[in-house]
Amino acid sequence: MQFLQPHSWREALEARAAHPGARPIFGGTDVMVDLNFGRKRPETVIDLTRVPEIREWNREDGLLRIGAGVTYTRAITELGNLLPGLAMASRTVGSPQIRNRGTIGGNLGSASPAGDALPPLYASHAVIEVASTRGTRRIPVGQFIIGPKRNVLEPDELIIAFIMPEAEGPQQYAKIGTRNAMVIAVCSFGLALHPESRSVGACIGSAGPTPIQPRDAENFIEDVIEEHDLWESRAEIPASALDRFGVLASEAAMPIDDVRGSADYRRHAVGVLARRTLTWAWNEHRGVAG
Amino acid sequence: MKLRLMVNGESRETEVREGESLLYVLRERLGLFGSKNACEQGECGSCSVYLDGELVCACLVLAGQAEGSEVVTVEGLSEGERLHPVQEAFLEAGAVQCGFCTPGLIVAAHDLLSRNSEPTEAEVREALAGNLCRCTGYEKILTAVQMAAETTP
Amino acid sequence: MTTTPTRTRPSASRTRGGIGESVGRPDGVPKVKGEFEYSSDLHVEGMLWGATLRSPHPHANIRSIYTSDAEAMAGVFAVLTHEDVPGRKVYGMEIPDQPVLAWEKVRYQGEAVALVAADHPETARLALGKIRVDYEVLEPVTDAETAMSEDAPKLHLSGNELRRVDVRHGDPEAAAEVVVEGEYEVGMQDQAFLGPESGLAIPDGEGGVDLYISTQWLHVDQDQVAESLDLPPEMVRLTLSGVGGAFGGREDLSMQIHACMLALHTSRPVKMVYGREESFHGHVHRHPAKMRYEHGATRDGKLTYVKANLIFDGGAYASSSNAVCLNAATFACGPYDVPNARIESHMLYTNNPPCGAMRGFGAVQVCFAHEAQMDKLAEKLGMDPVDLRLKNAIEPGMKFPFGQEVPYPAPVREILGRVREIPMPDEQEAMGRDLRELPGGVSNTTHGEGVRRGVGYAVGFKNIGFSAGFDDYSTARISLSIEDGEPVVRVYTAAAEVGQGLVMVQAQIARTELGVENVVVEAADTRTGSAGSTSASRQSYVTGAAVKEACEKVRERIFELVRDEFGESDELAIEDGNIISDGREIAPLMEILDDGEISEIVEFHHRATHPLDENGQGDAHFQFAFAAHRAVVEVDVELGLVRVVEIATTQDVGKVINPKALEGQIEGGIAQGLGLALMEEIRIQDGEIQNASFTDYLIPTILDMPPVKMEILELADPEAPYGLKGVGEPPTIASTPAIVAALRNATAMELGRIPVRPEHIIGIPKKPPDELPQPESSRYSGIGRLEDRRET
Amino acid sequence: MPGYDRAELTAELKVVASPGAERTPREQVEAVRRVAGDSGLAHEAGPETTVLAGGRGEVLDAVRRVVETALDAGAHVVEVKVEAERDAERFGS
Repeated sequence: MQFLQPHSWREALEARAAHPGARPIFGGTDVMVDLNFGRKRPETVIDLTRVPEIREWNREDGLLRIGAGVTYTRAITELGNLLPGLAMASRTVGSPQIRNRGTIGGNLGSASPAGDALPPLYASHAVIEVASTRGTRRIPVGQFIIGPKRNVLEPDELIIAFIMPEAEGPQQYAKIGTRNAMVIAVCSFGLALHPESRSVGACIGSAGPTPIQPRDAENFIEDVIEEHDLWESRAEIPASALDRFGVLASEAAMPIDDVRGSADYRRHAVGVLARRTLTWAWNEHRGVAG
Repeated sequence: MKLRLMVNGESRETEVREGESLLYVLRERLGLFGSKNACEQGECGSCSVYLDGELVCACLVLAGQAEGSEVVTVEGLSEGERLHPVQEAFLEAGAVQCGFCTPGLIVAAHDLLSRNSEPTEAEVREALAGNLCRCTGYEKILTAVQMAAETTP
Repeated sequence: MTTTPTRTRPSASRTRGGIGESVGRPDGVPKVKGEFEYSSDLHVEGMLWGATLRSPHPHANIRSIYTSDAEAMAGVFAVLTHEDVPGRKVYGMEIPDQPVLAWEKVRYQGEAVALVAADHPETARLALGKIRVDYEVLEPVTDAETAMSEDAPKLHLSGNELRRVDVRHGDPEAAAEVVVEGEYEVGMQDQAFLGPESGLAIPDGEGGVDLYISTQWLHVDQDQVAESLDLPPEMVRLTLSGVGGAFGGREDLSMQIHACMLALHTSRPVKMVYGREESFHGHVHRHPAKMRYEHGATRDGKLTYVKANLIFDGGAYASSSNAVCLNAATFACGPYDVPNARIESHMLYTNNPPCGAMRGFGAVQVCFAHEAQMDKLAEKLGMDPVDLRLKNAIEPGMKFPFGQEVPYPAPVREILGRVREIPMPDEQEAMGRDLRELPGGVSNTTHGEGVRRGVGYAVGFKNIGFSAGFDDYSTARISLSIEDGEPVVRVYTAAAEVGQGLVMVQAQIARTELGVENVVVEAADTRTGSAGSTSASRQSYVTGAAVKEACEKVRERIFELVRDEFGESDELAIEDGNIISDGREIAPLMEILDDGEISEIVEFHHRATHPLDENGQGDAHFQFAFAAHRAVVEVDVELGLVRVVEIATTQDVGKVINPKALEGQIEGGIAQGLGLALMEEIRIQDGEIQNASFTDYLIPTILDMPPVKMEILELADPEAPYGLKGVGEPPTIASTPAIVAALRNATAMELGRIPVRPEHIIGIPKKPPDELPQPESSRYSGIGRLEDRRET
Repeated sequence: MPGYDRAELTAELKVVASPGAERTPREQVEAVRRVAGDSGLAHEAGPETTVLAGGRGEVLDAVRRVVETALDAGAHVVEVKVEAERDAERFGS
């Protein structure tokens, strides 16, 4: 196995071009598990921890551009106010040790449907910027991940950053685990209110081959809010609408039975999480506790 | 490949295979057996060390990634016979039984107290949630961390 | 403010560090400094690394094994199969039925087929991939009921029923006014000790071998290893290396014979260390159980009869299944006065992973069932569940259903009454709490919605030590000598310290008996006689008694010397290294001993126990320990997520030897009971383990474990040293049913299976998966699958 | 072979199948295995070896039946090793 350690983004792209399919590694929280267990032993590994560019994040024409090398811990400590949904999701990842090393770029690279950082990116319509020696391109997150552990990255491309709007309204993330810490999501739900664009972003995690945006549920609740002019009045969303939102969300899920949970349970839980996260986010929008 | 790094204040150099983890290097090449190999998956925390000041699982760090880095393991927290207050407290509180989780827990508790000198019980629990223990049921570990918080200046 | 060890009770002698004090661990400093050497840390120049090739199939015939490619690999020093087993090709705790290396047939996924020794673990792993085994895959027998049927394939020559124990007592057809029935199921729990199976075998150059190993019983290992190496026991010397927890999972052999075979074959030291995935395949687990119960009682709540049919899945090999089968039968009714009983306990062979000893040993499974039945009966009678238990609590002088008279002390009534008196945790408003104090924790699944509180009780008991005629004696050698002017006591036993604190107890007993503070507990090895197994909560009792008696013998010899020299006649004692006669110091030990050494060996045998007859009657056990628990839980009834708020417990320990160590045993045992109640299960499909990793085999974290309130009773057992009782297992027995009872109280759901999963709490029916997920397309949890290993 | 409920007597029988007999070596071993299995005490202990574990009387009876079967099946040699458990006499017999 060959180990490459580029010290700049340019060097990294050249390494990736020279060794198509070489496996990038930053936090190692996925790559190393395969290595230690003797499974996928890649020919070449490109260590990105010495590449400064992907560790930064900044504002770029009104949006946040966050390097693929930003760890979960930094997402909590540095982006807590700007991206509350992503910070909540990051807090549910593994343990302090994992969060200090694991990155959101790594989550995108592994493209696991159970990736905790993914639903908040979907709920805020994040765009993934990938680069190669041939150039860079941007792909909406919904089109970036195409199957369990599969994304559209070309063999010579690397993920450099993801771009998403700063939170303009309340955001939530909730995740089911059969233990109160260090669990892989049985299913999860990310939600973001976008009052300025008068839209609601939502995403189901770990209940389908990829994270799933429940379009019908989003559209339904956006219509309800519009009809009752609730963005301005900030009045309560009727309980029946909240329930309906939950039902539509669970209908959008495509769960399987596996060792972590049954399909029926995942469908049921997605509905409950959808209803509750919407309730909490809307209460926050209304300035009401709880 | 050659690996050069600082471990517990000493600069070390050793030959490693590319596929080895930092944990393997510490244990089998540098003779520092304090960090443990209970799961080699980042799920148990028994291999917790400092890497450039950050608490990490050594089993999930590829050896090459530690090139030129500064590593502190549990063996680096005491000076000769003088134990660190966290180590003292673990003994005093009866927080050690088989002791296989102890090194990882001591490094994690050391990290917590360096960032938050008076943690609430809930904060201690969340900070140590990545360190599994199968013998103690954690009660004495919580007592030990509270005691260490009170004695650390 | 560091708390000094408070002396809870005036110790027998003024010597500090005796019985009753929270003495610290002698191995504590190296453990907190990370310098304590565990068996996975062993290292010696020129050692090779051993690795084991394991069968991916739960049931298959082996047509042939091709090792030439592996042997040809650079860095590989040996590739061994069954042909290389020098002596007996099978081993086992009770019955020699498990192949050292499979020859004709594999009976469980993970069974050892071949061994490799290489100069680097990576080389060894790659060499395993180069061994080709021609398997004829067979249909596995995947559960105990199937194994019982006539047409099931015979997994062993004498059939699939390994053992059946019946207990018939009184007239089980006696009529009852009120009857409750129930079906209960216990999933396969794992010991999940953190230290991986590991050890180092060093050939002595004369055909013998020294093995440094993590185990619970050096001598049972030595016997089986010597048998399979075809060597006399004296040429196979075992020394205990640092043990990273055990809980029953290290009583059977794992890599002992394998490492010695590789070492003798290569004439090089060989180290073997299992990874976590291999560990799940490499040791026995707790027996899964399916149980059908029927309780009959009078309208005012007096038990009339208990009928129980217990079916245990023993897995591919016997291990200690026979004893688990018997234990379950004797404890099936619980600590209650049951006038009539018919218990059937069946132990079956299947193609699932072998099961054997785990903390609680058969009592855990039946306690879950009988305590659930008592709650069901209480509900039907409209009685308070604790009152129903108090009304039927067994007492000294009564007879257990297996005919043995209940010895004093048996404080079932006291511990139940007292656990109810322990103050309840105050109720917290659910809404607006810190996430970490809600079900689901920081995963943010509820802000108080759906949260309901539940309270549940349970009481359990078990035997301490081995039973049914097996003489698990213990041997101790005590030597008192003067070393550079100081009296020093050295304690030699082969008893395995696995973290439970036996090294402290042995030192405390020696200080109390010999009045010398400087006590050294030497490393356990097979040069001293057997100390029996570190299991069944027995070591403080049996090895403790051996140490006590050996110290008493040494003391007597000192007093003889004193009488010869000083002619003292009245009562003598030793305190702080001085001979005392009713308060007057006569002489320091140094004078009496000058440079001599006094050494005594004692082999302590507890009271004899007897096998059960065909009606399951007999004095099978020599001590019983009891514990009661109360669990307070909060359940999010919409999502089925649980937070255990508090566990209160009362336990009879006979005599507290080391207060802090006792608390550690109780809190640690409760954590394992909580794990079995809420999250721990090895999930098996068609004989294959689906979750052989800590990613999907979940044990409680610090965020899952509640605060524990405990009240200790010290009713001395007249036959035991200092009146003490075993304490290790009782906390794991009734803590599980207490938690499930609290879940039922909060949700009114049946919950007849553990571990309870969120689906069960919210009532999603358990139905088989509609279609089996295909490996690549939609299976997301790739970790923990053996097949993946073969891709490389 | 110490353990929990240790068998009072363990007998290891190895059939040295003779090639010239009517029945093939395989059949000789199978015949022995079948009759050993019927005793309820048997486990395979090697390609040609069977172990019988249990009480003194029942094991010795089974050994006799197994040896007879082996000879009838054409084998000339059956290696038999009988081992009494060290503490057997303490078994309340």
